[in-house]
Amino acid sequence: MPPLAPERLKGFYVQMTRIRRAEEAIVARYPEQEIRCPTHLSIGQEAVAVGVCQALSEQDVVLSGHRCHAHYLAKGGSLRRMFAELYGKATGCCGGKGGSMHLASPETGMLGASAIVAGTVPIAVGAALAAALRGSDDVSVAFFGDAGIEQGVTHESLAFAALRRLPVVFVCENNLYATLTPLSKRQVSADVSPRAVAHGLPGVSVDGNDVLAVYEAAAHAVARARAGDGPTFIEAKTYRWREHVGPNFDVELGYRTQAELDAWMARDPLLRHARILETSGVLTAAERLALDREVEAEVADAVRFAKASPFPEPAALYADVD
Amino acid sequence: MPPLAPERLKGFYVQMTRIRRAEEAIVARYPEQEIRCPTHLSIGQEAVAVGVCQALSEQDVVLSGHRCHAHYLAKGGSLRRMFAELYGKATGCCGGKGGSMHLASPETGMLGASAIVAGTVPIAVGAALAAALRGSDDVSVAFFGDAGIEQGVTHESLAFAALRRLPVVFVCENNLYATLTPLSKRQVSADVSPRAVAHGLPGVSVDGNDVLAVYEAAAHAVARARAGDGPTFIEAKTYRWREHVGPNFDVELGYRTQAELDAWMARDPLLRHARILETSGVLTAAERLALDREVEAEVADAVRFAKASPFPEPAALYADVD
Amino acid sequence: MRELKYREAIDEATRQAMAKDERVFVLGVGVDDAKGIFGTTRGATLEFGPNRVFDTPLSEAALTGVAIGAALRGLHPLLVHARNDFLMLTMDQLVNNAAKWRYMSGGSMRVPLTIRAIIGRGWGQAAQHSQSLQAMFAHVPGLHVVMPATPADAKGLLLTALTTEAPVICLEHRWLYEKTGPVAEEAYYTPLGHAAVVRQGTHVTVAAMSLMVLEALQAAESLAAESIAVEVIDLRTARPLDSETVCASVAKTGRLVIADTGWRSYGVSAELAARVGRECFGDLRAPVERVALPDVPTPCTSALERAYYPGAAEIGAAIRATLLVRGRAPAAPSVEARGKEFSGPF
Amino acid sequence: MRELKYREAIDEATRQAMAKDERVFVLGVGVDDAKGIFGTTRGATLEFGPNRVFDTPLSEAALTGVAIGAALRGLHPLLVHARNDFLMLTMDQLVNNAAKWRYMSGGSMRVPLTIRAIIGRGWGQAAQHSQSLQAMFAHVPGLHVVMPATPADAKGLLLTALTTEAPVICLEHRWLYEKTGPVAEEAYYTPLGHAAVVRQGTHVTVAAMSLMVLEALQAAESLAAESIAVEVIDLRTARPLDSETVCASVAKTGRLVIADTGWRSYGVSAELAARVGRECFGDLRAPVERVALPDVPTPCTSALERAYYPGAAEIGAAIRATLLVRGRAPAAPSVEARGKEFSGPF
Ligand SMILES: Cc1ncc(C[n+]2csc(CCOP(=O)(O)OP(=O)(O)O)c2C)c(N)n1
Ligand SMILES: Cc1ncc(C[n+]2csc(CCOP(=O)(O)OP(=O)(O)O)c2C)c(N)n1
Ligand SMILES: [Mg+2]
Ligand SMILES: [Mg+2]
Repeated sequence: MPPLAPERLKGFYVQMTRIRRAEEAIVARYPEQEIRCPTHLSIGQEAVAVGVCQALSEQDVVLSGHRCHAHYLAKGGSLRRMFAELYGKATGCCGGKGGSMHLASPETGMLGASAIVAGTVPIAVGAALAAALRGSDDVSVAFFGDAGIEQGVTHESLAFAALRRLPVVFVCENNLYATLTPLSKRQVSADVSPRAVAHGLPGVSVDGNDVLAVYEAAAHAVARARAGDGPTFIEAKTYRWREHVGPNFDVELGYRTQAELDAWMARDPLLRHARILETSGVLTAAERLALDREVEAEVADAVRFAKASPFPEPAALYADVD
Repeated sequence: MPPLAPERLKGFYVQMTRIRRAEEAIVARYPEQEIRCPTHLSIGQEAVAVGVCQALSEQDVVLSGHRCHAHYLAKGGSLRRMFAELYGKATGCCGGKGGSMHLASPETGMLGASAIVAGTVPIAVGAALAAALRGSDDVSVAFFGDAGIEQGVTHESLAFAALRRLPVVFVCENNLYATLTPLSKRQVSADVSPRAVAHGLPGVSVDGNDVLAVYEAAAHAVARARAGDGPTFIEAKTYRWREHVGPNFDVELGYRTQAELDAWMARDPLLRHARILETSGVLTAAERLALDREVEAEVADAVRFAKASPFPEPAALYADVD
Repeated sequence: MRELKYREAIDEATRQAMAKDERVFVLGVGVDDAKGIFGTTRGATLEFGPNRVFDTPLSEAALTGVAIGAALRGLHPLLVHARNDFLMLTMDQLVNNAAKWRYMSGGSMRVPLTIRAIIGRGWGQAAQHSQSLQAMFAHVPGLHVVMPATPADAKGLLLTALTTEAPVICLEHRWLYEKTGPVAEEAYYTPLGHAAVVRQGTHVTVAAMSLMVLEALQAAESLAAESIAVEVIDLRTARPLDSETVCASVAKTGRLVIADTGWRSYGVSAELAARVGRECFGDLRAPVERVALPDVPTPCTSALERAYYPGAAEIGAAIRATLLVRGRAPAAPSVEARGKEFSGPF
Repeated sequence: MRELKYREAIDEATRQAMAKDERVFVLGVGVDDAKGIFGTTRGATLEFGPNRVFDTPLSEAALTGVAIGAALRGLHPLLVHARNDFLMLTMDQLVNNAAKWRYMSGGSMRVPLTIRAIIGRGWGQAAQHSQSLQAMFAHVPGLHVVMPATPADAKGLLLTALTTEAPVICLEHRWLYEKTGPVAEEAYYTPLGHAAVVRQGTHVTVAAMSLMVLEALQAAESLAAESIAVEVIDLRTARPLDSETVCASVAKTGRLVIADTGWRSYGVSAELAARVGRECFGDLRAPVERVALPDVPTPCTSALERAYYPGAAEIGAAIRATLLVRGRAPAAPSVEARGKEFSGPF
C-alpha cells in the first residue's frame, strides 16, 4: 500500500474527532431531555468507522445497526441533520421519524440502520448484488457488532456473498460485549473471524483502535471487491467506553472492571493517531488544537441548528408509509 | 471400536431392508391415490438412518425433516402406524393429522419432523439441553439434508450446542441436491462439514452408503455426547434415487444424468452390506432371502392394517389444538 | 379475448415487466429449474437468462434482506417462494425492514420489492404447507398484500406490483393455477386496493378473496335457481382493503357474507366485518356472516381436509342465514369433487 | 392486600413457578445480567442460579426451537425477550412448530412453552422497538396470547402460562412495569380466556387490552362527572378472546368502544368488533368504535409520538360518538403528561 498523503492522515484525525465531539455533545445535552431517543454511543470505537469509510468512494454504500452515529458521520452524513434527527426535528436526516438508531444519508451512501441486531447484514449484501447485476463497481459495507455473528441471517449472508463473490465488506466491531454480556458467555472463541471465513471468504482480525490498521485492511478488502474478487470479513477489536445505551459510564454494574476500561481508554484511537501524526511531523500539537476547535465549532453549530429547527407537522405522521 | 456381533450386523441389514421395502410399497401403492400426501422417499439413503440409530439407545431421541420415513423406522417406529398415517387413518402414528412429513413416535424416541427445511435442528438441540439440565445422559440427533446448512437457524443451533457442549449429534445427509438444484449452485464447497465445525465442534464426512462407516462415526459421536464432551457434526454423503417428492424416477428432468444415478445405484447400501455379510460368513444368500421375505410380510401386513383402519372421526379436526 | 391459465398469466406478466424495465429480476429457491415454480418462472428463465433469473440457497431470511438491499439500490427484485408458509422465516426482514424503511428514512428511500408466494391446499400437504397467512402481512403498515383470483388479475396485479415503489406481497392460491380466463395480450396495470363487483345481485353481498371468489360465484349460481340474487365482490387486495366497494354494495343489499381462504379469527373476515359493521351500521339488515377456515391447523388426512375447507356449500348456507331463508344447503359440488382436479403429489 | 409493582409481580410469579415446578427454567438475552429484564428475572437469577436462569446468544430463532425441544422433553422453558419486535425472528418456530406440534402429532406430544415479550413505547424507540404485535400471534391456532394490564394479572396469568401444557405468549407493556396494585402473596392461577369487568356501567362498554385498560378507566372516570356510566372490560387475553363477556355487557349497554395497543387494521379491535357485530346484532344501538394505533409505523420524534398514541381522550371521544353526545373531549391528562413517568433512555 502506498504511504498516505499528510492531508489524508489529517483527515482521519478530523473524522474521528468529529464523531467523538458529536457524541460528547450528546453526553452533555442528554440530561436536558430534549434528545428524546435511545442513543448508543461509539466513543472509543471511532477508528473503525473512519478507517473503513476512508477506504470507500462516495458511490460506495454502508449499512449499520443500533450504534450507527459513527458510520453515518464517517460516510459523510451531515452533522446538522444528524443532530436535528436526534432532536426529533423536521430538518433531521430522517425528518425526525427515524431517530438515533435509524440514521440515513442516502445522498452520501449511508443507506440506513436497523435496530434489530444483524438486520442490515443481508441488506448490504443486496446492495452488492445490485452493483454486480448492474455491472457497476460500487462496493458495500455491512457494519455490525460482535453479537451480529450470533444471528443466523449473518451466516446466510456471508454464505450467499461468498457463493456469488459479491463486492461487500463485512465489518464486525468486536467490542467484547453485547449489552452487559461478555463475548465468552455467548461465543466459543474470542475471535469472530474464523467462524465467518468458514463460509469461503477471506477474513482478518485487526486492532480496531488503530485507524491506519483498519484503513489498510479495509482498503485491501475494497480493492478485492472492486476487482470482482468477492467479499471480505474484517473483525476490528475495539471497546465501548460508555454504557450500552445512554450517555453514562457503567462500571458500577459489575459486568466489567474499571481496570479493563482504563486499559482501553489508554488505547484511545484518537490520541494514538494524533501521536503518530505528531511524531511524524504531519500535525503539530498546535495545529491539532486548531482542528479540534474547528470541529467543536461545527458541532456547536449543528446543535444550534437542531434546536432552532421546527418539529415535523402533524401530517408527517401519515406521510411516506407505503 | 470392538467388532460388532453377527446379530447386530444382521440387524443393520434388516433395518435397511425394512425401510427399502416400506418405501417400495409406497411406490407400488401411490398410483392408487389412497396415500394422499406428498412423500419424500429415502430409497438409496437407508444406511444413514440405520447407521446412526443403531448407535442410539431407546431413550435417545431423534428429529427429522420432510424426508423422515427412514428416521422414524430406524428409531423403532411402528410400520403399521406409519402406513396407517400415510393412508390418513385414525390408527396412524399421528392419528392421520401429520402425514408423511410429520411422522412421530415419541414412545420410541422419534420426536417428529418439520417440513420447513432445518426447522427441527434447534429442537434437537433443545432436547439435548433438557438432558443436560436434568442430568440425564440421553443424546439427541438432528437429521437434515444438505440444504439444512443454508438456513441460519442451523448455524445458530450449531453455535449454541458447541457453546454449551450439549449432547447432540448433527447428521447432515448430503445427497448432492435440494429439489432440482445441485449443491454447487448453492454452496461454496462440496463438503458441508467444514462450515459446521467452524462453530467449535468436531465434524466428519463419511460415506453415507456404508452403514458400518456411518455407525462407527455415530457411535463415536454418541459416546462423546454421553460423556459430556459435547456435540459432533456428521456429514454422510449419499444419494437419492427417486424424484425429490413422489414415487418416480426423474432423470428426464435433466438436472442429473442417468450415468450419475447408475453409479450411485451400483453403490446400493443394502447390497453392499449384504455382500460384506456374505463374504464374512455372517449371512448366507439363502438366509438373506428369508429375512427379506419376513420384512416383506411385515410390510404387507402394515399396508393391510392401514387399509383396513378407519379414517378419523370428524371431531378429530378440532381436537388437540391447544 | 385470448384465454390463459392463471399460471401462464403470471409467467407473461413477469416477462413483460422484465422486458419493459431492466431493473426487474427474479430470485428464489428453484426459480430457474426445469419446473420453474409450476411453470411461472420458466418463461422468464428462458427469455432473460441467469443474470435476470436465478436460484438461491435455502436462506429465505437473508434473501429477503438481499432483495431489500437491491431495491434500495434501484433494482426491483421479484422474490418467489413456493409456499407462503416459508415467509415466516422472513418476518423480521419483511416487518421490521421492508415495511418500515421508507418511513424510518423520512421518505428519502423506498423499497420496490415484489414477493410472490403460493398458498397450498389439499393432497395432505398438512399444517406447514397450506397456510393462508394474508392477515399477518396485511396487519403491517408499509406492506401491500394482493390476492388475485383470476388469470386477468394475476397478470394485472403482478404488473402493478412490479411498478410499485413499495413492498408488495402477491399470494397466489395453488388451486387457481390451472384455471383459465381471458387475459389481454399487452401489459396492463390493475390498481391495488380496488375490489371488483364480479356478479351483480340485489339480495345479499358476498365479498370473497382469492379461491373463495370462485366458490362464491358457484354458490351464487346455485341460489339463482331459487331467485336469490347474490352480488359477488372479488376483494383482490387485503391491504389496502377496499371496504368502500363492499359498503356500496351492502347499502343496496343490506346483507353481507365474507369468504376468506385464511383462518377465521383475526383474519380478513374480521377486518372487513368490523369496517362494514361500523360504516354500514344503518344499512345492515342481518349480521355479517364469516366463512373462513376453522381455528385449527391443517390436518393431513383427506378425511379431515374435507371438513376443514369451506366452499360453495358453506357460503350458500351463510347466505341463507343472512336471508333467514330456511332449507337445505344448495347442491354445490363438494370440495372433494373439486379436489380431483388438483390430485397428485402436489 | 399487599401492593406490588407489575414488574415485581412478574418476578414473584417466576420465582413461585420455579419453586413449585423444577421443570421451569428461564432463558433469553440478558435474563441473568445485572439489569435482569427491568428487574423481572433478577430474583429468579439470585434464587435459582445459572442452571435454572441463563443468558443466551443473540440467536432468537434457534433459541425458540431449543425451547420447543426442551418442552418436548418434559421441561417448561420461560423464554424472555426485551421486545416483542424480536419475535419476528422466531415466527417460523412459533407458527410452524410450537403452534402445530401437538396437532401434527395427533395429540401425542405437547409444547409447554411460555414466552414473555415486552411492548415498548415512547422516548423515541421508533418503528422497530415499539410494536404491539398481538394480533399476528393471536391469528395462529395453537398459540395463546395473554396481555395482563394489572400487577395481579401479571402474576396470575404468568403462573397459569407456566402450568399450561401449550405455548403461551405473554405480552407485557413497558408502561405498566412501574404501576402498583394489590397482589396476593401465594401462587394463584388466573384462567386464560376470561375477560374481567373492571368497572361497572350502564351506558356504554369499553373493552380494552393491556395499557389501554388504564386509559379506559381514566376516560370512564372523567365521563362519570357528566353522569355517563361506562362499563370497562379488561380483555386480558387476545387468544382465546373472551367475546362472551363483552357481549353480555353490550346486551346491557348497547354500545361498544374497543381500545387496543396495536394497529387498527387486522388488530384485536377488528376481531372483537366482528364478533360483537354478529353476536350482539340486535343489541347494538350504535356502531362499534375502534380506538387503536393508526396504520403507520411508529415515528421516533416525540412531536409525532404524541399524535400516534391514542389514550383516554380518544377513548372518551369514541364513547361520546357511540352516545351521540356532542361536546368537547373530556379533560383527561394528555399522553405527554403521562409519558413523563417513563422518560429516560429506555
Ligand atoms: C435481534 C435482537 N435481539 C436483541 C436486541 C437487543 N439488543 C440491542 S443491542 C444489543 C447488543 C448488541 O451487541 P453487539 O452486536 O455486540 O453490538 P454493540 O452494542 O456491542 O455495539 C442487544 C442485545 C436487538 N436489538 N435485536
Ligand atoms: C425453508 C424451506 N424452504 C423451501 C422448502 C421447499 N423444499 C422442500 S425440501 C427442499 C429441498 C431440501 O433439500 P435438502 O435439505 O438437501 O434435503 P433433501 O430433499 O435432499 O433430502 C426444498 C427446497 C422448504 N420445505 N422449506
Ligand atoms: Mg458488542
Ligand atoms: Mg439434499
